[in-house]
Amino acid sequence: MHRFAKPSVFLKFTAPILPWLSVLTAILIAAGLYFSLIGSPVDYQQGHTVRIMYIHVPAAWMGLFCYVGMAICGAMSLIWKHPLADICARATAPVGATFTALCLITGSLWGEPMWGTWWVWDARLTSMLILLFLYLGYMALVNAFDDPERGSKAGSALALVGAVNVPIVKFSVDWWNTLHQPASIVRMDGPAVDPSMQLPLALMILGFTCYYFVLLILRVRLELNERRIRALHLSGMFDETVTPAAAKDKAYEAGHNAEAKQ
Amino acid sequence: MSEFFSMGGYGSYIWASYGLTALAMIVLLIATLRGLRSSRIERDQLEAVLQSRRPRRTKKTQKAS
Amino acid sequence: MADFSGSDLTCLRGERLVFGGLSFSAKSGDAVMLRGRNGAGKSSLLRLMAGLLAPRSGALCWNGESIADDRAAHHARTHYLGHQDAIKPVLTVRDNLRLWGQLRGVPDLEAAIDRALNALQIHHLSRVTGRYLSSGQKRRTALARILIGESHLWLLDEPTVGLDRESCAELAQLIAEFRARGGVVVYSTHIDLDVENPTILDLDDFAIPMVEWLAEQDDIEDMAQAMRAPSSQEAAQ
Amino acid sequence: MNGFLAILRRDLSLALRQGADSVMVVAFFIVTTTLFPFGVGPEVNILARIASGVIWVSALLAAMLSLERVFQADYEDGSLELLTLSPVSLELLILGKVLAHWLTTGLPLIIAAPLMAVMLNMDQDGFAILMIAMLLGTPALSLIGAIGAALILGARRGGVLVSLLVLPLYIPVLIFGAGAVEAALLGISATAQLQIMAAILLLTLAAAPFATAHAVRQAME
Repeated sequence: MHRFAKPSVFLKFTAPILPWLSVLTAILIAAGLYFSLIGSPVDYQQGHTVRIMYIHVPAAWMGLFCYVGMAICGAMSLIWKHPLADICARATAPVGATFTALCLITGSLWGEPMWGTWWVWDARLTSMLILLFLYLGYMALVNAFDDPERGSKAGSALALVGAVNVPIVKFSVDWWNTLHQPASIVRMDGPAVDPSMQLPLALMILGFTCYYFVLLILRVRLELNERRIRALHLSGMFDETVTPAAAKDKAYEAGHNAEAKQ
Repeated sequence: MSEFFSMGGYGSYIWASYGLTALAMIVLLIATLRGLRSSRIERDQLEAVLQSRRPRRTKKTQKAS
Repeated sequence: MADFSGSDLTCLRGERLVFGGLSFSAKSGDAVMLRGRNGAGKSSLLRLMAGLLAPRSGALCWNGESIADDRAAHHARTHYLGHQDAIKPVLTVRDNLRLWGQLRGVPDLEAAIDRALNALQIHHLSRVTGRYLSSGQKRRTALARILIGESHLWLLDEPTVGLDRESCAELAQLIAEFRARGGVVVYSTHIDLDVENPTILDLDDFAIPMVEWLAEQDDIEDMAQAMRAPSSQEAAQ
Repeated sequence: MNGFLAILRRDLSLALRQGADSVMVVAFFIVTTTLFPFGVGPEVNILARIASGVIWVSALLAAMLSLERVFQADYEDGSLELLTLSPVSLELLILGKVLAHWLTTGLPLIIAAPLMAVMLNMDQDGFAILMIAMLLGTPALSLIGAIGAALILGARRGGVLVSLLVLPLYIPVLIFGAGAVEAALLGISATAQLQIMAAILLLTLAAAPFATAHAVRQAME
């Protein structure tokens, strides 16, 4: 019956968490911003541009984290066939895609002043680009069906297949990159992480993760609402011509009591 | 202060990174919240109709248990 | 003596409730005729019975064993005829039928195909490719498929579509023979197919208005919450 | 096993009767490859340098182009329903269908590849490895592609969608396939790349039929 479970069950579990989580997100990101923009030292090699790292690395983390989350949802949907798993995967994809895109953009913005090029076919950036393609494929698939539920299920299967592939893709891209690495371009390893950088980095990663959970709760609620709306529309209760209550009662009784008529 | 914004000459890159990230995160949040609000309004209307149409029979709840 | 039964079946397609609380039972030699308006779930029920769909709740059993437990066995004893004829335009009638026979591992397949073609009086078409068949001939070819290989259950979704009156009589005859051999037939049809003494299953009887269904779900949930709340209080005390 | 052979034979005879499909895939492959000299100029050195990559990318696109066909026709005429309902396990039938797909698209590509390699002035040393790599790579492409082809059953704009789903998953095959040829051209042993390709093939062989069968069953609901 869970398919028709009113959003109130999910609401009941998440409602007490949500405000705390929102506040926590705000605090973490605010503190992260302070330390990353003001409270952290300038890197002796990269100067101020190192500050981009405090966005770039957490965004990369979120891109991967969301994909793993989607894959776990896909597995749960496969094993327990619980629609909430499909909904979670569906709600995660846009967030993950956004962060992956942000990772790529900030990577470019970091690369240009440092190495004089907007894009390097660096193993990490290339992997992230492929991850973005995977996200786009997932979102295109999920929205390509007339029946949203069918889309969600297909998407969960794809997320799982993609997750099996991600390590292989990562491995192959690393291999490809070491083979083709042009010597002139500095690898995008970033500076060795100094302890003074760890704090803002950790704060931002935690902040982004909390932000994701806030958004996940909201988006799942949205999705549940929309399902409920579809179900209510399908219920035919706006059809004025078939309202006689007696007829409905009769059909209902028959449905519950009658065995196959002989 | 202007030194803070110029970030040693790299201000445009740094502020673009932070700005874009902030923009994307806020847009995502607002889009979700707006969708949530409009869907909630629509759902509440529909639920109200459902409640009004709901047959008043105690027998049904017994059966449901 | 085979026994095919379903109990308390509920079918959902997407968010739509098709039918609920449906039970039926059929024994060897029985025919069940599905009736109901469009969208009442005749096709859905047949697909449930075939195992293409899973019921939201309830169980389908063959001789008391759930069909979900041993799908291969259920598929082996079932012939399903859907809306589509599954006929490849570039293959001959015989080649089209051969695949389905081979998948069932039918012994002496060519003779079995000959028998099936003769039974439907399309033996003269056996070398004709699918693209030259009329829709009625295609339907007959599809019907020939269900005669190939041993089976105990026929699930026929609108088998008469595209058939003329004589063919319908032949189909009725085939169904009668199959029942005489101890088979179970479940079929849906819009026209009167001359089947002797079928059990009629009117799906309109099992259509729960969704308004009620949704309200009932709320009740179940409210009650579950009401039951949960005091018990947790007791636990706290 | 009988079921596997039956579906293989049926799909092959369908492909033979419809004929044009295999020819089309090879023609697409040749035309795409021919476009590259127009794009980068006819200079022999440059063409020889990019030949392995060009051949692999074109083969990838050609293989992908025919993917939609694997299940679409059977889905539309109801055959897929009956395959799902047959007593033979669906995974085995899918393997048969994929093998048929590979025999009608992958194999012709492998035969056409040396021809294009000659036209792009690729060094003779790479030919054998190119064909071995394609022999290992193209079945993996068909297997992975089948998952995509099954997922999009019933979707709008299925053809474009399948490319978007499948291409990112093709990247490892592309990297190691082209890498193997490049190694051979440099006179280095390509064993490592070929071994990895064999591993990828085995992995997809083990996993893809199950994923595809799952997707097909979903599409039947």
